Amino acid sequence: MREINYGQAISEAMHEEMVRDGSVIILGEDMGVMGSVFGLTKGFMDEFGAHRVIDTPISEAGFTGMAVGAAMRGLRPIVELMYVDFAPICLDPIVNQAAKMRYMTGGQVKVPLVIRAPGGAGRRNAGQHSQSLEALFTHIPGLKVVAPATPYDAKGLLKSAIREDDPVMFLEHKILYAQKGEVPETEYLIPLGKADVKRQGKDVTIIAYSRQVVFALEAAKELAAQGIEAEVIDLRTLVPLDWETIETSVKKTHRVVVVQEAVKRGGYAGEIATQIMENAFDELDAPVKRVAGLNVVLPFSPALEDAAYPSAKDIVAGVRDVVK
Amino acid sequence: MREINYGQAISEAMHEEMVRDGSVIILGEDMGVMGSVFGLTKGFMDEFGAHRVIDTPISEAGFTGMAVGAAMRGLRPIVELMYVDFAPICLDPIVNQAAKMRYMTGGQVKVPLVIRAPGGAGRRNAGQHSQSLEALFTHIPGLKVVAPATPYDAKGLLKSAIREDDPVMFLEHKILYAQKGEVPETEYLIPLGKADVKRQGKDVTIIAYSRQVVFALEAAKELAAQGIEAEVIDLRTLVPLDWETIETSVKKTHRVVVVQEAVKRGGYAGEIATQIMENAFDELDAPVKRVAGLNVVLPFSPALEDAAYPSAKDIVAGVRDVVK
Amino acid sequence: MDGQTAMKFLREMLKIRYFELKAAELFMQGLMAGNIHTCAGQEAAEVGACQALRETDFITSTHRGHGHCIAKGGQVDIMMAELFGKATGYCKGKGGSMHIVDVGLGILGANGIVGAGIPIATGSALASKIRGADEVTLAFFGDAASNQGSFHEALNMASAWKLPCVFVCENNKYGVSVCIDRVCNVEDIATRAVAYNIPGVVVDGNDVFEVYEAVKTAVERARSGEGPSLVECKTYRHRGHYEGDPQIYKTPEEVGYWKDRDPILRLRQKMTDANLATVVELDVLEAEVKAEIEAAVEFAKQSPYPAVDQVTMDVYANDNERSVIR
Amino acid sequence: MDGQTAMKFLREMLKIRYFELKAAELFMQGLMAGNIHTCAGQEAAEVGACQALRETDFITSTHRGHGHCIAKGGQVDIMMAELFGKATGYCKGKGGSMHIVDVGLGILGANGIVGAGIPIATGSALASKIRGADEVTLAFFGDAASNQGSFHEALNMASAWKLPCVFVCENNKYGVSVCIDRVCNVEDIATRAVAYNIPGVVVDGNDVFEVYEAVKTAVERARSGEGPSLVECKTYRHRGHYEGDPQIYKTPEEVGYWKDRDPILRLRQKMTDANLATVVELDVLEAEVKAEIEAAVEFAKQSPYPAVDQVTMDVYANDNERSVIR
Ligand SMILES: Cc1ncc(C[n+]2csc(CCOP(=O)(O)OP(=O)(O)O)c2C)c(N)n1
Ligand SMILES: Cc1ncc(C[n+]2csc(CCOP(=O)(O)OP(=O)(O)O)c2C)c(N)n1
Ligand SMILES: [Mg+2]
Ligand SMILES: [Mg+2]
Repeated sequence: MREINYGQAISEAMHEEMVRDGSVIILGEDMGVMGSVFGLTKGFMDEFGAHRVIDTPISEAGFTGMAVGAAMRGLRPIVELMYVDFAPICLDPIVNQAAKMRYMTGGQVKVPLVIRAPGGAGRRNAGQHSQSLEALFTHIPGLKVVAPATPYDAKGLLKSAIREDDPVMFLEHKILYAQKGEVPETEYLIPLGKADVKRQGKDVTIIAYSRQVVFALEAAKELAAQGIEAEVIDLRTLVPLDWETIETSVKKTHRVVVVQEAVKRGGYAGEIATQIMENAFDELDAPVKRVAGLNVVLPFSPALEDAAYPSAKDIVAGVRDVVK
Repeated sequence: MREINYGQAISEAMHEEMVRDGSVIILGEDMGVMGSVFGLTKGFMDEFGAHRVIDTPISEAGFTGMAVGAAMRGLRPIVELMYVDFAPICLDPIVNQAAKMRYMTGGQVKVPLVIRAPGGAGRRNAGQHSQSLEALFTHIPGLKVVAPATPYDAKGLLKSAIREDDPVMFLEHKILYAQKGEVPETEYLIPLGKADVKRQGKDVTIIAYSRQVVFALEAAKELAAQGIEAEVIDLRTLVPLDWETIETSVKKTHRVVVVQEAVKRGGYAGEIATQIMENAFDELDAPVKRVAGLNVVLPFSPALEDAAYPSAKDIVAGVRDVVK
Repeated sequence: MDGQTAMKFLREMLKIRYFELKAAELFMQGLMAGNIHTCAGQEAAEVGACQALRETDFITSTHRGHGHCIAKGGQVDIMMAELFGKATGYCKGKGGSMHIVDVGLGILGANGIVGAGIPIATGSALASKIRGADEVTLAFFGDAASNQGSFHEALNMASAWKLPCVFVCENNKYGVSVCIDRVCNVEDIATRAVAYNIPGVVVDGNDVFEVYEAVKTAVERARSGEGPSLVECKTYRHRGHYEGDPQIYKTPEEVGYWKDRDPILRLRQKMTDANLATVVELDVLEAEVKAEIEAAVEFAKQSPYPAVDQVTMDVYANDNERSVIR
Repeated sequence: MDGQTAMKFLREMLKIRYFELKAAELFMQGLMAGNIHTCAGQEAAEVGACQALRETDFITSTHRGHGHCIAKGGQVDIMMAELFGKATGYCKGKGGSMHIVDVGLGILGANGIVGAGIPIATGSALASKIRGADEVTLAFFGDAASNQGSFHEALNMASAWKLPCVFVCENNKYGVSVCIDRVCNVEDIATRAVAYNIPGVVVDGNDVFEVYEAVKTAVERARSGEGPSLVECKTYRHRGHYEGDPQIYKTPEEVGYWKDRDPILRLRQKMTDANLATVVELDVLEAEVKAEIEAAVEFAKQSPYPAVDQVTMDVYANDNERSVIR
């Protein structure tokens, strides 16, 4: 099968959905003339027109709020936040408007809105451009949260997200944009809320999402060499969580490591770990272990940044802690 | 000892610190002429002047950002967000500026800033005025987070928070403002990061904060009548967490219920439950159980709101689940 | 001004006034929970503006939204039921006073977040423009909301892209207790239109016809593709910011000044002066409106509360049952 | 214009230019990580503005902040070390290009969030006013930043409270790739001053003296308690938004137009025309500055990286060790 990178997969997903459905529009900084700073919408403005591929001013709160209004009127806006670190600027339209509109209006209104936002460390972009902020969204009822790890998943999930009638936070990872993977030329969708077992194993379950799936698979290889067969679950969607897939694996391995790049304290890994404890305590042969970012601001210096978030060797160490 | 209510305790704390230290100022909507919508700064403007008790325009992002600048220059601003639900409007100055400034500048800068914000349901204020949003802050390195339950704690902790050289989110509960409790007339401080065992017990540990402490104590009474002696830990400070107090109690009771009013998914209770599992797994005779708000938007109707977040009877039920 | 139009305007204004007075009364009796922000005194701005719209046009509203909803066609019984938290309300009791929506009527929502409706309105206008539809969207907001960043960002984009929207500021002088003069150094909010190179006009917000004419001009401009305008209506709220507000920030002179300019009394006076209606006819009208409000209250009182299992419904449009658990 | 002043201004401008060209070169060689936003072409605005300040005054800066920091007295060696992520840098390597701060010099920080520095500057001005100190705070920001809500909110408060600050917009026509004309319907950002009832002036941002005079007037006004001003400097960035930017949004004509108005060449020309300096003297100056930059690079290269245990330091001022764990 042909290979394309994660960025291209996202680009294709947007392109196909824009062709398919005239109500899909794109709003964001540098999405038009420049084709986005990561090059994901190159040529879109020429093809679809400046009314559907909109170069916004630097007014994140304003254009995210506008996207909510446009979605309430039946458009399907895709908003790009150039970095997820800017979500704190426009959290009101996300948290208090998009997420709550349906419930507060007694179900009258749909808000079919996708907010794409790349996050993640590893590019020496320092504290304000390197965060993994999924925990700001997973806590908010009304939002769905997606965080794919591979080109294949990114494409299929983004297409579903665009068709979804709920607001979806679609969290990408900057480092993954250049990662290649097999993506069929024919159309496919991946439903929200379905995890993917990326590697089968019997000794321990590693639950990860986004870039950490890459590290988890690396770690699993290393562990296999050490005689430990790790099962790697790629959550893909954080909300709603695919509990069935987790439970099945826990019942098989009885040992779990949950991995996230984000800062450990208050991160989503804690939620997953707790759900496992609450619902499968008797299956556990060891405490669920988190491997996560340090509780620090992301530092700029290459000498420090790599120490601030997990990589494969941290996952290996984490697994060795629960498999003794 | 004299009794005053939680609102008065907060008011006294601010007053005493403003008298003591000329660098303490108050910024927020209706803080001056009106003395705040909850009446906490009545008379302050006359006493301290309009330059220290500032009625701001409705520009939360702007005045919170200003407070960061003023704090970098050595003032000690106390910002009030009229409802914590407005934090999403001004999350950038909190998360990307105040919290990160010290680290990003290699420790050059201090940001002694207190952001007071009442949250919580129970007043039929509907989805945009009833949230408990501590999870937006506990996940952000650089912020300290305080959530007192009693007038005594509120006063002593707020005074400490104002003297703290780090940004502190001081989360109050609207329903607690009218709750009375003993508060000495003489000055005292309560250090950040120290939990308080509000009730001793041997059968189960209930960990709570803010208004849920009140419910936890009610539940403990009811449980005592059923022959179950619950220990109630009031965390008081969420970040940094007082692990020692938790550990001591878990080692005694071996059963834990963590309670929060906030929406369950991605809430801070999951963090606490996970830390207990990670660090005291062998002490647990049952899975740590969460009692928390439903994963819904807060509804307006009295017929629905009370069902959306925990009360004493839910805590009793939660305890009965782990003590069997 | 013809008699029929004047009667129509007056009827709407009275409906708002009596709805608000009734809501305040019921609130004080403890029959309503939460918060109520009434707009008594501001009816001319709300009715004048909405009358300049077509049924197919849209509005966004605010925390002080009852008047906007009524003026755009909202039914007082369903509204009242919502204020009671009943299942028959506009939001099935889930939203209450600050979240009333009726998309069919073009009411895109009251909003509890000051300033949040302005970008939503702008986005609605964007949707109309993208679709090539000739609807106009009108955003209501207060004087204090004009100090929010959302005001600036939305007006800037609406102007840059010539979106079909109209921004109507009801300047009632206060944001809760804070007089706009103390937190804003321009005499007129309308001056801010200069920052976006759009028309900005100030009108007597207690004169329903003046509001109507000014908004009409702005709506026509928007509909013809020339972009947005800012219309500032100088007005006053008779009651507290919320029910129970001691209003220590108001002076008796100020209150008196504005009582004399009550938009409803002024319109009545104008109508009788111009022989467009007799006092008796107007009293009959008032009685009719009052009865309508009483019936609305009755409807609300008789309506059931939502069943408790509704609490987990409608969080998500799709896969709700699982998503509220996982 | 006297010779000494002109020499001083030119030296600062050259320091910025060569710092930027060097940084760009090192970045392209892979010796620096992250992102670099250079301000080559905008030196007149930065130096003119900072020269109008006292040492005890304050500035806030942006993502494109090297010039501001140098103009306010930042040391190029410590800055360069920071760009290298070294322990000897302004932020011990923790901040990098976008977060340089030196409170002692009155540099309250570059900022990676567009628009975020404006309220911070305003808050600094508030601190000065509350203390009765006569310091002025100057906020630098770009044309595109003026579309952020923070711009509006901060200018409104600064004006309402007559705070001692000066808002300097470097209008280089673009926010990344987006031409300001396409997202903003006013010719001059300075027009927006009307919305706050403060002075707004447009100056040739490539003429260091014109900038100096305009900012001087604004600073005096601020210092004397009359409140803020908005000064817009029309300028241009010679290089990409970031190093590596293909700059497809620029036309060759535009680039040529602005190359002809290079602020450094213009100042050199003026100085030699007015016999304030000889070409030889200016060449000597340039050589000196270049050597200073080379020395800075050498310093940066020789400096150690921070020790890895620094990663958990400085998150909190108080109780850090426990707080980064619990
Ligand atoms: C973002 C936000 N900040 C503060 C509030 C609290 N609040 C509700 S209404 C209001 C005053 C609004 O004033 P204005 O915009 O003039 O409208 P008015 O109440 O006068 O109709 C305030 C501060 C809020 N609901 N939302
Ligand atoms: C809030 C925010 N939005 C977007 C960005 C990404 N970004 C960085 S610089 C920039 C353009 C800024 O333009 P302008 O204010 O004109 O300054 P200039 O780059 O021209 O100096 C953008 C969009 C950011 N850093 N912060
Ligand atoms: Mg008002
Ligand atoms: Mg620019």
